Formats: sequence, C-alpha cells, structure tokens
Amino acid sequence: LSWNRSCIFYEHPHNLQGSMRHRGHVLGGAESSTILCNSSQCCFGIWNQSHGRLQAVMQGCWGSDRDGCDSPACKTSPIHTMGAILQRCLCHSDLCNANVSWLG
Amino acid sequence: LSWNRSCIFYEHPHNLQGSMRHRGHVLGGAESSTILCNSSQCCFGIWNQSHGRLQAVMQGCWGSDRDGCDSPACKTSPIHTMGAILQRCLCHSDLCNANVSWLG
Amino acid sequence: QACCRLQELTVDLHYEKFIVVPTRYIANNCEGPCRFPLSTRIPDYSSHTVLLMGMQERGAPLRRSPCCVPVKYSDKEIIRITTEGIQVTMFPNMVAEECGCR
Amino acid sequence: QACCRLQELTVDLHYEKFIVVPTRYIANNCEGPCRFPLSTRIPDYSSHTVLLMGMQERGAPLRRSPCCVPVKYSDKEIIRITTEGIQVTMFPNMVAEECGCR
Repeated sequence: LSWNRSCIFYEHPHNLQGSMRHRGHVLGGAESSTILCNSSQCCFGIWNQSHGRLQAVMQGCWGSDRDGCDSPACKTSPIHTMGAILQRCLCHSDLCNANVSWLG
Repeated sequence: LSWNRSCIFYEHPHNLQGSMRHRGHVLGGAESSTILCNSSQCCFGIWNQSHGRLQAVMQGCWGSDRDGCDSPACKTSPIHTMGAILQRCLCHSDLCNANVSWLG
Repeated sequence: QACCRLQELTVDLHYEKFIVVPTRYIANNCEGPCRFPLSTRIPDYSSHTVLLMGMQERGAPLRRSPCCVPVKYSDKEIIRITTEGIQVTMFPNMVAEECGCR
Repeated sequence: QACCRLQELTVDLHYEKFIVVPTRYIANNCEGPCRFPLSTRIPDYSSHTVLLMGMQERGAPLRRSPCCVPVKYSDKEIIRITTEGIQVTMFPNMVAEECGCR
C-alpha cells in the first residue's frame, strides 16, 4: 500500500447522493479520514464558499489521472450554480486536497 | 386463405443452402407445388440459364412487397457470376413465377 | 431545414455480384443537420454528442462535427450465390431504422 | 489522409453548469474519411454503409454520405450538482471508444 496516493477523505452528511468511497481504502473512522487510492494518483476536493468561508463538501480519490490532475497543489476553480458557489480542485500529491492552496 | 397470393414453390435439391418455405404454406408434396404466401403478395423465381435453356433453381414467395415487385409478370434480369448465368424475377400475380414471361 | 431524420432511400442491387434476389430494396438513409436542442428534435443522442456540440457553439473547432447516422438497423433476407451454390440468408444491418446524432 | 479512426480530444467542462468534477476530460472523437476498402481499414461498418458507398462509387448522389462516428462509448463517473444537492453518478456515453463508418 505504500505506493498508493493518500488523499483526505470526507463526505458531508447532508445533501449528498452517492459516494466516492469505492475509489480507495479508507483508513480510520473519524469524520475526516485518509483514503488510499486504488486506481489513480489523483485527489479531489469540493468546498462550499459562503460569506468568505469554505466548508468542505467532498474530499477523496478521483478515479482518473487524465482529467486535468496536473497540479501537485489544490488550485480551485469556482462554479456558480443553483444559488451557491462551489470551489473544486484535482491535485496529485499526498493529502494535497486537505486545504485549498490557491482559490480560484 | 383465399386472399393469399399463390406462387409456384420449387427448390432444387442440390447446391441450395436454406429454404424459402417459411414464407408461406406449401400445398401438396410434389416436386413442384403451390405455396400460399403469408407475408406478402410477391412471388420470386430463379433460373439457371445454360445453352439457351432455363432450369428452375428456386421458386416461391418473396417476403416483402417493397423490393421491386412491380410487375404482374415475371420479367427477369440476368446475373453473371461464378461462371453461371442466373435469371431472376419478382412478380405479383398468382402463379406468375411459373415461367419466365420476358427474358432479360 | 429539418433536423436529422430517417428518409426513404432505395438501393439498386443489380451491381452487387453475389445478391441474386432482390435486385433492389428500401435501405433508407439518415439525413439532416445535428443542431441544438437535440432533446426536442432527435430521440437518440449521447452525452458525447451534446458535449461536442457545446464545444462547437462556443467556437471551439472540431475536426469532425456531429453527424446524422443510423443508430438502429434491421436485417434483410436475401438469396445470394456463394462458391457452395445458392444460399438463403439473413443479412445483418441492411436497413436503417432509426437515426441519431453521433 | 488516414481513414476513420479514434483521435484524442479533450473536452472543457468549465462551461457545463452542473458538472462539479472534473472540469475537463478526454472524450475523444472519430475523425477521417470513410473510403473503400472498409474491411481492411475500419473494423466496424455495416452492410448498409457498404451499399451506400457502392452507390457513391457508381456516381449515384447521396444526400448523406457515410460518416465516421463513435460506435462504442464508455461511461464516466462525474460529480454533479442537482436540485437535491451533490451527486456522484456514472454518466453514460461520455467517451468515444471505437469508431466506424455509418
């Protein structure tokens, strides 16, 4: 397992359908844990941006390395939709999806 | 059954794979019989042309009325292939495929 | 101009050296442009097609634009000549039955 | 020019208002001409296509020429936003995997 990418794993308990848990092996049972990716070297993160604060919505392993996972750091881009602003990133270093390193 | 098209039914015993028997109801058991078509109003015939003579290869019901079955009489067109000349027609009157009425 | 749809097309089989009967048949063809909104116009399209058309609408060049093609065919019974003799056979994918943008 | 074949194409999803992750992916596209002989060039073609191309070769005009299109797609997992919230879902027919002349 030492060669697997480690990502932060978190899934907000509300307003979430489905899970990205199947993309790796989740270590520990706390609310926010680590996941060892089973099919890629890519972490992702999604945050809700509101009143200048970011609240994590989902973090985990992304299933593909070919979807624009070019940066080692989590540089987000915003999506304005359904009356909310979401920030999302893909990144390819261990635990790079813990925090946003550059806000888009 | 009186509304069904009647065609001559014949299938040469040699060099023939498959059958058109499923396109109708064959009456009688002689070598050359009549068939009542179950899905069209169209008869077909195929003859082998050699030394000026025509020998029947297949006669029966054709499965569709939309494949150029325009003539009530059997007007053939030739196909030169595999070292043989075959004459074939489609026609749409009762027993119209008994004989070639116009050789192509 | 109307959108991508099935149109009747007769194919002449006199030129096909191994098909004895029939000598022509209705094969149909799919014709017409692929344009937004697909959903109200064409029953069969894919996410891939929708995304390609989105690129085009934004001015991104595509080397191959979405195209109106058969997405469902039916078979046809034919009598053909082979080296073994005369053969009755169902030929697959002979008639275009439904169209879509791909 | 080469024949109909799969080419890599990246689609930018920043413009798709309901797809949260990813923001781009490799969707591929089918590109290139459909020409005889299909059998040695393109693994996927239909009798219908062969007969249309035969018509063209004899000079019979077609209102829609055979076209190089995806004949097999794969799905892709995406995270999207719906009125119910965030949803992980497999989107069908997102990636062109095989091409054919149709």
